[in-house]
Amino acid sequence: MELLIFYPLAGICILFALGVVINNSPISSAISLIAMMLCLAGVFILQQAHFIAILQIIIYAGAIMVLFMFVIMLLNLKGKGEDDKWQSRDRNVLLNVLSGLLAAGILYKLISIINEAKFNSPALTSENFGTVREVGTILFTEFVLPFEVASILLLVAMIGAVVLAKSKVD
Amino acid sequence: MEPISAPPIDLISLAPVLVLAVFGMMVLITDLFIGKDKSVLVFISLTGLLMTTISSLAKYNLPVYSFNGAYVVDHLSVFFTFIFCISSALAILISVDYNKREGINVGEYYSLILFCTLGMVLLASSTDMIMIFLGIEIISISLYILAGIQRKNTKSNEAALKYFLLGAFATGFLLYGMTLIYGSTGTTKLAIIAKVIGENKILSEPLMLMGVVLLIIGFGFKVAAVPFHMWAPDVYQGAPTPVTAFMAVGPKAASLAAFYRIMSETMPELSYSWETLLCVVSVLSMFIGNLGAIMQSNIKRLLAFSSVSHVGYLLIAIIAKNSLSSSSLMFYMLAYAFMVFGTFGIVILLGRKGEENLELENYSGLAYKHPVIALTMTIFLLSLGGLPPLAGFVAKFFIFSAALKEGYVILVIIAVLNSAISFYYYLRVIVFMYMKEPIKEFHISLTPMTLLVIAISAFGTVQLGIFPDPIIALAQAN
Amino acid sequence: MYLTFLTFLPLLGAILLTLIPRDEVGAIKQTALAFAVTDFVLSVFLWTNFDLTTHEMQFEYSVPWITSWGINYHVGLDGISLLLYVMTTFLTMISIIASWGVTKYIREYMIAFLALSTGMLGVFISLDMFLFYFFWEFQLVPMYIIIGVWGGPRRVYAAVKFFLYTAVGSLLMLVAIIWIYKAIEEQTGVATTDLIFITENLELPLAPQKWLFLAFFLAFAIKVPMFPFHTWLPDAHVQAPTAGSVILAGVLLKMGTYGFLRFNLPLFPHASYEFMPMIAWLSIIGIVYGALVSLVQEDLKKLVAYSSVSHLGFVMIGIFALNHYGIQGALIQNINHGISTGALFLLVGMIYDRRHTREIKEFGGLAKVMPKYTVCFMIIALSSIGLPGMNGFVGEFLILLGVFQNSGMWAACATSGVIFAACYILWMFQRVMFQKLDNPKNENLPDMNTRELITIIPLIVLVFWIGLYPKPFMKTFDATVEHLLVKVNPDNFRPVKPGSSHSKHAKLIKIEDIARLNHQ
Amino acid sequence: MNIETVPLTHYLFLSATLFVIGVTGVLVKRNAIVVFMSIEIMLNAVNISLIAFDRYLNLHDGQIFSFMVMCVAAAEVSVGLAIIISLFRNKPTTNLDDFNIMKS
Amino acid sequence: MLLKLTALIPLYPLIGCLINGFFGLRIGKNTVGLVAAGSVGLSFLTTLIVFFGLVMTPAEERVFEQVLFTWFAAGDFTAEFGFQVDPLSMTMMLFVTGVGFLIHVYSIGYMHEEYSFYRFFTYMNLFMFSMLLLIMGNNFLLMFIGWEGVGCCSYFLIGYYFEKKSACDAGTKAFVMNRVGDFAFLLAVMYIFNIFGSIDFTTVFHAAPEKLIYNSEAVTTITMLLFIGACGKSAQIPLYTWLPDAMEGPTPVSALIHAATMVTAGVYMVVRCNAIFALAPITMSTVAFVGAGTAIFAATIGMAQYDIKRVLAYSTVSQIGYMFMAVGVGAYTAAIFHMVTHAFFKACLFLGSGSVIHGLHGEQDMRKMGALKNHMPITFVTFFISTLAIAGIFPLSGFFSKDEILYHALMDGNVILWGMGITGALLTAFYMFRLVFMTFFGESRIDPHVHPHESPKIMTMPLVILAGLAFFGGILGIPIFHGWHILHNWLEPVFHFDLASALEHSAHMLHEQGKHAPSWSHLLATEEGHNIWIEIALMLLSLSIAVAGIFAAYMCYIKKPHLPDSLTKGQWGYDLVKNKYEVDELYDDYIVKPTVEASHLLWKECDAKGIDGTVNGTAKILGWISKQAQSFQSGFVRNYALFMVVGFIGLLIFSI
Repeated sequence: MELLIFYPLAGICILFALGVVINNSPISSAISLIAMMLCLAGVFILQQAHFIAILQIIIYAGAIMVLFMFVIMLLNLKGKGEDDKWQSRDRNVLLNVLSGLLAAGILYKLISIINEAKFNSPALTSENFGTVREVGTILFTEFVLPFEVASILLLVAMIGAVVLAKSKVD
Repeated sequence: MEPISAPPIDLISLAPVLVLAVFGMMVLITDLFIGKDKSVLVFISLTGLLMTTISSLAKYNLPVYSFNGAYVVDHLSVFFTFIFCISSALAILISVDYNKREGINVGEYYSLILFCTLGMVLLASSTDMIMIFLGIEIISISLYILAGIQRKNTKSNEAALKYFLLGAFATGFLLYGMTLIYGSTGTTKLAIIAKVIGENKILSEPLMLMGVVLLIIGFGFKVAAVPFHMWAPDVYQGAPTPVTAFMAVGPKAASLAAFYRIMSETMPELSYSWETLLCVVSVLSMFIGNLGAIMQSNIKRLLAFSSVSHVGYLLIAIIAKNSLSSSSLMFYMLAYAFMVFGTFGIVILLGRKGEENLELENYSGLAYKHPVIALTMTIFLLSLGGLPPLAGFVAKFFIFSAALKEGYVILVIIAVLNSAISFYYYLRVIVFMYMKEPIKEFHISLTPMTLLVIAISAFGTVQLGIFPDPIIALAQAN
Repeated sequence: MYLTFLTFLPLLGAILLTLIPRDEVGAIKQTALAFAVTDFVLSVFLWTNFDLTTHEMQFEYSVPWITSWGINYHVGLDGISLLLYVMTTFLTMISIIASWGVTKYIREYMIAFLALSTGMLGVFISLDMFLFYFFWEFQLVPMYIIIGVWGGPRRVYAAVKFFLYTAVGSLLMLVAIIWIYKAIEEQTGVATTDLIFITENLELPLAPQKWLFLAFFLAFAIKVPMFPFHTWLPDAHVQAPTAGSVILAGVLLKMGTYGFLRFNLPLFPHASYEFMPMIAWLSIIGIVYGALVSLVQEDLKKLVAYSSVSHLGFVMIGIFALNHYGIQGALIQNINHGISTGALFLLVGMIYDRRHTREIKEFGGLAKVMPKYTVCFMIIALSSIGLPGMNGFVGEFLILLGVFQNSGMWAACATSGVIFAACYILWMFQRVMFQKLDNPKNENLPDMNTRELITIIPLIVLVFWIGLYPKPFMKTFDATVEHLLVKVNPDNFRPVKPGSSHSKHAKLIKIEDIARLNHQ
Repeated sequence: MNIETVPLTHYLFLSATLFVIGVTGVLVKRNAIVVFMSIEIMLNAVNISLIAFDRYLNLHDGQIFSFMVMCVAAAEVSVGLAIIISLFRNKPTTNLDDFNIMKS
Repeated sequence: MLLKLTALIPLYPLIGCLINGFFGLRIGKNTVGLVAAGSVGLSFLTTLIVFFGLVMTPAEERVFEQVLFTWFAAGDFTAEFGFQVDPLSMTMMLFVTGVGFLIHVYSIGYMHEEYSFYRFFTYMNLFMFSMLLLIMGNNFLLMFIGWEGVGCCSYFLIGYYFEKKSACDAGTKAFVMNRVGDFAFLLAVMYIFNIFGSIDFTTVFHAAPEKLIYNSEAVTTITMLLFIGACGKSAQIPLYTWLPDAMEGPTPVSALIHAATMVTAGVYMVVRCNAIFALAPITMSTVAFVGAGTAIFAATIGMAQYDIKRVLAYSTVSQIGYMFMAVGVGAYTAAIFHMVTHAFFKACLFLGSGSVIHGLHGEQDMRKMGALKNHMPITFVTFFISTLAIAGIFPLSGFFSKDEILYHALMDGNVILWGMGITGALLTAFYMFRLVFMTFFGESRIDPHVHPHESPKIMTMPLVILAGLAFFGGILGIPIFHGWHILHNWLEPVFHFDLASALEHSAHMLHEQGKHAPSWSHLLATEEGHNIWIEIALMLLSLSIAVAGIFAAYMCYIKKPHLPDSLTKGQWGYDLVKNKYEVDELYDDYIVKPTVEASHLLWKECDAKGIDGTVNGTAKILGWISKQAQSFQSGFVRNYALFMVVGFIGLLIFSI
């Protein structure tokens, strides 16, 4: 069951992720990203992380991506291609290829390390694993401090957004 | 459904954070009711920092662990809180006149500094990776905003964007590293990680090591160590000068404190894996930092590279991982705070609206028009270079003794050779001040707050150089 | 306490000077001079009250400084430092008189000079390695400023070079100091940088001794400067103002040789012995090389600067003869070089003031228009080449005598320096003072004035005093050298060859034994 | 329940792949917003690992962690986009290659 | 009692020097002259008093030491400032102060026209002081003060006319060449201290037989070094070239320093060290051969010179060669004897030539002289007497002293030496008479504008006295009757050396070192008796040689004035001799120029480019790296990110 769902989902995920990178238009990238995030929510559900899966949809695919789309629209960036202002096309391609190679190297390294890691024993999960209740309990007991601190973080971000984006300059 | 029982919350341990949060919000709220004159906010912020310092001393019998071992008040955190408060206070003082001059007339500025300080305090006191991550993020986000707070200024914008993008990028690495460490130890609490490593119960060593490498990248970025330092010169240059000074001291100190906790305190047994890497990073930081500074003509960029090289020295303390390393780290950071604020204070002093006079040529002949300022600048620069009898020297001596105690002779030799290189560009500034004729008039507005900062810094620099004993005793009082 | 007072008196003067308005040139000069003279006069009392019979530190004063690290403010004088100390105050005084003509930023100049004086004095009295390093680096800054602000056309280059060269060397010394600090803690359980304690207690195997020796060596060799670390010197000397050169030659270079005596020999006796040949050869190269290069210099100051390399080569080889003659000779030669070369720089400065050039080919026949100057120059020049009866000879002879005990070959090579010295000094003298006065610009040069005579005559008196009756000077370090030699005597380290002994004394006894046998 | 489960490593592979795709995106894209999106991919990738480890270890710390990551992501996005907007006001472009006033 | 006055002897000239030096310009020329000559005169008188004091003490105790103070000391090394008066130094002191006084007096006249009259006398007095220190010092180092002091004064005096480049060059040359010798001398002193633990003459010479092995490496090295020192000072091959050049100085200087006193210091020193030299047979023969060689060599050059003073200079070099030859064969008395007589006649010759030059208003070229005997009779007579003396004509002083040397050379069993000596004698007679003939006889070739005149009395008086001494000086050492040799008897205690016991000690020491002592018995063979007939035969022979020389000169320069030209024309040998064997050029090409060039090379290449280049190069490389590092700092975010990733990979590589 998990197997059946996981691999296609993972494949789609990767495809959409690549879509973000490959697409020329920011809007298409954003849409790919939303799709990828939704797929990820699926992956989370597969891992019994229901709470996170919900958050993934609400916060990421919902709030965050809406913000992205909003800004893209606001700035009217649709379809603006990636013109090579900086360097010659060849050089740019060269750099991109180099970047690709580096990324491939990292990927290779990561995969080989994960392979080496030998997590063989099957996952043992309790009945209530990943339920909102379980996670919530821990969040408000053991991790209450991070939770509170996160509020400050969001406050700071809020101030920042206001300070930076407010149109009137005094 | 049984109710969730509220966990015990150690408010006294948390007092500095709370004080900062309260004052930060107070600044925000007060800002709504006052006009263009923001001096009240300065006053409130400084009071807040003072209160923070006092509240940080509330705990005796250190260390005290709270929040299931996620938060600790120990010697390191108290001392670092002290450093943060000083640096933030100096940053606020230094900003007053600058902000007026450059038209950064937003009250949020001060509350952001306070929140950033809060993040630093958290970071220095956290013993849980989640908390560390949050601390770092609070600091980073505040700094992104502060860097870009001069909205009309393209340079400031650009600095903010660069800092932000690269910072987020680095956050990704940091996070991945933490994840891997979590995966291979099964916990985010540093104490337990240390225990797991000590008992050799790591689930997967390769992943763990990979995690450590990624952590080094993340922290390396935050402290601007080579090769993750590329943002520093640009951001230092673009950000408003007080923010630059602030950025160079407090957040760096906080990150180093956390880094020290993770590396030296938590995984000394794994040092075979990270020691070499840190050595490489440290050596590279020293070299690239110093060599990079040689060619700079912009004083802020020069100081940026210089701060990169100083990170190289500071990393030595982490590599040494012995009884002296934490105290040397503390002492160095305190000394560094004075030196940096002093230098930037003078940089601010020399500027005028829209004409910041950041090029070295603008310093030509300063010594003849304003000998005292030139002399103070000389003191700061030489102290940065590590010349006795100034704070920088004692700090270096401290770090080198820590490293030599563990037998890192080559590293120390590289460090001292780098000090010699660093003298070159510090001397260059002095050359301009003393040995060139003035190219134009100086319009120095001797604003009281900035002068106060310079005076405090000069006093600190000299005091820590000539009579460092009390502070050393304090730092070593383990 | 007295010593501390004397050391910081110039700094006090410097601080006072900041209170005098910039325009009061006369008051500034007089105040500076007053402080310098007072310091000198008071420092003479150190000499007269010095106990010649002991090697112990005198006028000692010690207070805790950085207690957490066991660092004390510990100062004192012994025979090795006494004369250098007095010479420093003396030359500071002379330099300030010689700087009377400085017009540019005179207040800052005097401040720098007085601060420099404190730094130099501090180096000679520090008995704590941390304190020593403290002063060692401290004096760099005023000197750097003096060269860089009041120097010649390439002053910035020279100043930076001077600073960096010295910094590179001394930073490695810092590493060594910390290393020793660590080692002494491991060995004795006492964390301290107190030099006396360390000298008495530090026991190191040969290998670390060698490394530490090299670290200190680099710092001091650059300062001395020994070949091949000397290239900062010509630049610094040429660009520095006259008084700066005097101090540079007279005192700053001595800090290097002093360092060898204070640190390298007593702390690393075995390494000193092992490195003796290396240093001897470097010194010999320095002696010959310095002299040869002096020979072809076209700039008077550069010539004197290179001659310093040669002279200091003598001092170095003397120290590393590791015997009475060599070390005592080196000590007195330290003083001699300070006097002679200091005076030479003063003299060169005088014609530079008149003609604003130091090119040898610009001169010629000055003896005709400046007879007093010529006589003074001649005396100093001859003292510089070590004419017997003048100061240079006493030192050079003792040094060479000391070297001869180790190797006749070294002595022969080093002695060849005296020939070259004669060549470059006399040739220069001939081209500047003698021959036809063919440059019309030189025709109306005024002879030395009273102020200039005042600066030179004390030095000339010293030249003859040390040359003919050096006892008061040499007595001061007798006991100290004696004590030092107990530790660094080469016989401690020489492998004992069965059946034969190279020691001179052994040989003498043997001959006496033969004589006694013959009589029986 | 005897469900055949996907081994942990496969989740980690997925995570690693996405992470690297994110990194690549940062390296090759020139639009600030898209670069930022790539960073979001990296964060998401991390979340996969966290949750996978969580299930494997039978702990919830990772979920809390990923919760915090989301918070942070949200905060970053708001600040980041604000920065981009404020920048856009001064210079109407989001092409990163247009921003190099400051360089050595 | 009288001996206590010793310390005053060098003091007078020093005081004179100081007075003239400080106040010379103010007190007027007459006073300057008075002070200068007077101080030397006082010295001379004091020396006489001390001399009587010494004569009155028994012969065995004629060593008087007066230590003033310890000059300097280090460890067990002590250098005293003390004087030693014994017959040898007494002899030197007497003639140095005596002749010195006369020359001072002469100089008052000769230098009267000079502006810096006082300067001249300051130097002269300083020279007297140094010379006396040299002679009277009781240890090697004090001797060395004088030794260098005289060199230094000689430098001043040669360069007295400092506006003449040639004079300056000559002065520098003299100083430097002397320094070469001094270098060796210093090394010798150190070696001596190394062996004896003392540099005191008495101690060293007393201990020499006990501490030095006969003919050992040590003793040979020491003596060789000492001899090189002597060569420098006494202008022997190869360090002689400075002396002819030194004639650039005023003529009285040449007389005093470069003929009578300073240049003989080398001989004096070797004689002083006879106790060491006696143990070094190799050195002894070297000394003898170098001396003999120099004697002939310089004489040949002297034959072809036209500068009147240069001829005398080469003659001096040659005569000192004789003295060394004497020393080399162990005839110390003969050497000293010749030194004394030489001082008389050569001083007289130089002063005479000075008188000639004075009379001719500075003309020194003999080709522009001639027939002066009528113009300046006193000068001529004195000059002629001295020439006869130097040529070795009976019964003038030179005859006795030179003969004694030749006799000893032959008796030493070395016919070659003797042959060289006798050849030298022939040449001496020839070139000296060539000088006399060209100057005083024949036709006048004087520039018609010049009116030669006799010198004033103050100049001629010393000439007369010196000529008298040159004439009668021979009685100091009449050889034929045993016991008549006053000088020999007087100096005997100084030269007493017990070779037998020294050899015995050496054998012991060798034995101690596990070596076998060679057989030295032949050295101890009893000397043959003083064979009076051989001596008389030799005298006759040398007399006839001298006459032959004179005759040849007469033939060439009076009888057939064109003969020399026709003989020498086109002869490469003559050109070579005329050009002084091109030794100066050799030195210039092979020593001076290469040194200067090498120095240039060292400075420009090694120092500026090599060492400083390395330093600056390091800085440059760092700068270059810095620049390269800057190029990464492109300002593009993407590049920075790329760099981070590269860094990541780098770290990964490192962590593996």
